Amino acid sequence: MSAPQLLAGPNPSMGPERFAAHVRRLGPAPKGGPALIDLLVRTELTGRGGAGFPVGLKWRAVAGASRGSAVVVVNGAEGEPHSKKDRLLMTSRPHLILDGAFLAAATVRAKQVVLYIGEGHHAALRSMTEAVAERTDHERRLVRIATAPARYVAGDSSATVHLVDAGIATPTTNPPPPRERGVGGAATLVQNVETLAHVALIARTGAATGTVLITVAGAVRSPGVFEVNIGTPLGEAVQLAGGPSEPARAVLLGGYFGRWIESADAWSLPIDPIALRAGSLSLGCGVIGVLPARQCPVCEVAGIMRYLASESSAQCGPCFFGLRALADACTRIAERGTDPGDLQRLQRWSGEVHGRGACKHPDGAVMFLHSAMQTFGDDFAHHPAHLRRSA
Amino acid sequence: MSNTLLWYTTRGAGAVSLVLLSAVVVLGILSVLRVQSTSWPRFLTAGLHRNLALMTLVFLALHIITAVVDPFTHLGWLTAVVPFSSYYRTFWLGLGTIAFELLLAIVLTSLVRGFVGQFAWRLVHWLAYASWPIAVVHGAGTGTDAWSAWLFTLQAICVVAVLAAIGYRFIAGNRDPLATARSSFQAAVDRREPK
Amino acid sequence: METNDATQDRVRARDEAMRLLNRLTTGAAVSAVLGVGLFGAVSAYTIPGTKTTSATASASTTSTSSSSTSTSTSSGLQSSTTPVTGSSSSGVAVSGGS
Amino acid sequence: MTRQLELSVDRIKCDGRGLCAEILPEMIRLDSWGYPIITPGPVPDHLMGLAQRAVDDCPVLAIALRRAETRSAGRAQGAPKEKER
Repeated sequence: MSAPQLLAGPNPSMGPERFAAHVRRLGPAPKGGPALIDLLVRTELTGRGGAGFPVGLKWRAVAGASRGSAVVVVNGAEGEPHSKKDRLLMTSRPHLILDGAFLAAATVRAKQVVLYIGEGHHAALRSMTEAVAERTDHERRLVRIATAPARYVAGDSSATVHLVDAGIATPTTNPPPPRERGVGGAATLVQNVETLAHVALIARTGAATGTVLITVAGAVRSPGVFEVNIGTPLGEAVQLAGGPSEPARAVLLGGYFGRWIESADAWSLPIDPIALRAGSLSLGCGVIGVLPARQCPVCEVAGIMRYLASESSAQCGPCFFGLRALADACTRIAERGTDPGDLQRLQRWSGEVHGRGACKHPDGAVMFLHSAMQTFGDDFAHHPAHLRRSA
Repeated sequence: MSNTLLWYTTRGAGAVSLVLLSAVVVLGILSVLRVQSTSWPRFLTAGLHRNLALMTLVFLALHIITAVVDPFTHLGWLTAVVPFSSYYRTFWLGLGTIAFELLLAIVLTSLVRGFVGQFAWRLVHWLAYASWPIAVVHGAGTGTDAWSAWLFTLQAICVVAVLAAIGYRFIAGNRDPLATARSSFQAAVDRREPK
Repeated sequence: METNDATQDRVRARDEAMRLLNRLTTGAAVSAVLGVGLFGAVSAYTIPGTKTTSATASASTTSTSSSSTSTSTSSGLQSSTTPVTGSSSSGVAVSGGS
Repeated sequence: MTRQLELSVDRIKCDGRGLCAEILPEMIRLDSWGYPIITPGPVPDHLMGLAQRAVDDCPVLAIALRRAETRSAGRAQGAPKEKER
């Protein structure tokens, strides 16, 4: 199959597809059930929120722990700064997401479906709310809408559960993971909106969609969201966005928890969640950021590290203090020039921070930094002082 | 003769219990304040706090048992359990019973902290700030010789030590280095419905 | 990474502090037992008490006071002639003063 | 079945009091900010008493002795841990 799948039909910029049009175009959604889990395992669908967890395995775990009281959380927090694809999907194909959500609810025998939507995403919120109103009484009764604070960690699966339960979108201690013990203590399936939209199509056709939504950002002529076939070379995806607007230095693949790749190596990489993982890369949340050659990578990395440090929920000491120390050291190098002591400290502190938070926020930030220091090793080693950070 | 011995033991054990209890309170506060040095690790404060707390219970038991079995006062075992049930110095003895029961609750919840949970344990532990002053007042009001110089001096030392520790804690504030950042982040992501 | 030596140093410090904890606890226990005796004794001596059973205490107080009485008596013997006049004269002086 | 126990820290509860590292330096050291770094793997028998003491003495109940988990199928194969963003 070939793109577009999720975005087939009317132009996404025309706003939400109404329920009648949705059913006319795709037909009614089939029934969920154990067979769907097998289908999801067979089609190797992976989560599109960032972690890329195999969807079929997660559904099987939740169904096994459900006892008819599971909860499905539809994660549309989209707290990743450059990502736009979840919002585009919510504002254009709300019923595809809802189909996926109700299929999940039927399959894991859930008593509730929570739509967890970033509170700043007004159009998405309106679109999803209106879409729910078009559904059957039974489905409407199942749904509850919760809004997520616009913070990076608010999209963490345990933070979604904590918000629904206690009204506070901070991550909680894991284990137990939400799929075992989530909302109200019940097994909880937290699934990204794009993932559920794929499920809605897979359940209808019995085959993998073979596509993925990406957000191309940075130094490209027309940044935006695109649906590409799995396996599309990264360079082709960037061409969909009009190509680089100026000579590119590197690509950040997978958002702020992603990896830096020199542009020369980047263009040929296949956009394929599973293949990338085998190369210890990750598509993450599907953000492809292009860094122009004129911009200083060290300054860019320092800025992102400061952002990630400020987004620590300050619950775990190593994350809060560690990320701040790392961001400060990066900023010192960016502003005052390379100091071998700072480089050593970056190495040591990275080691001390990794794996020592309740959620994966510190790990994501440290992996991002690690990849930056590998890709931009020379820049970090010979950074001049007083280079102004370009905005 | 043995009755006299009981009477003096009651008073001696009572005075010792007060000193121990005050030391326990001070150590507890020092523990919260994370006081340490190279030769005085933090677990030493905590360990001493716990050991002396258990020791306090032993001497309180001695204090109470010798008081109850003393035939002169005819206190009876009920007095040790039910506050203000004694005909003899009803009010002052009642305070002692209350202070003892609060302390018992604090120690017992500490011994099974894993079961009661950190939050409940902390709540109960705050009762120390009730138990200790009640015990001091009990001591001042009950001792026949409450205002004799030696007991007064002892009590004054205990009160000054504990008040100094409390003052230190008040000034030092929260020693959790994450406290401020954590609460401000939580406030930013708190979406509880106003009730 | 921490060197093995640093760990060994911390192990030694831990063992030392553990010993100190035990010594302090034992010391506190011994002091507390002695304290019961001491405070009991002090309380016995400082007040006569209202109890009948505090006879021993009263007796001992009496014996001390009786010994002091005997000394005062002995000293009084020497000046036994003067007190009558002395007291009367001082009595006049006092009454005169007031 | 051997009863192998591991030390685990609840990172949210932990507020860096540091008693555990003082009591069991053989297996716990503190990072640059005073939070414990645990040596992975089961606690050897001769350190079990001290490990239990470190657990009992934690002022915020943040450290625990847990049965060493038989790794779940997903993790053993290196599958990513669940995380949604």
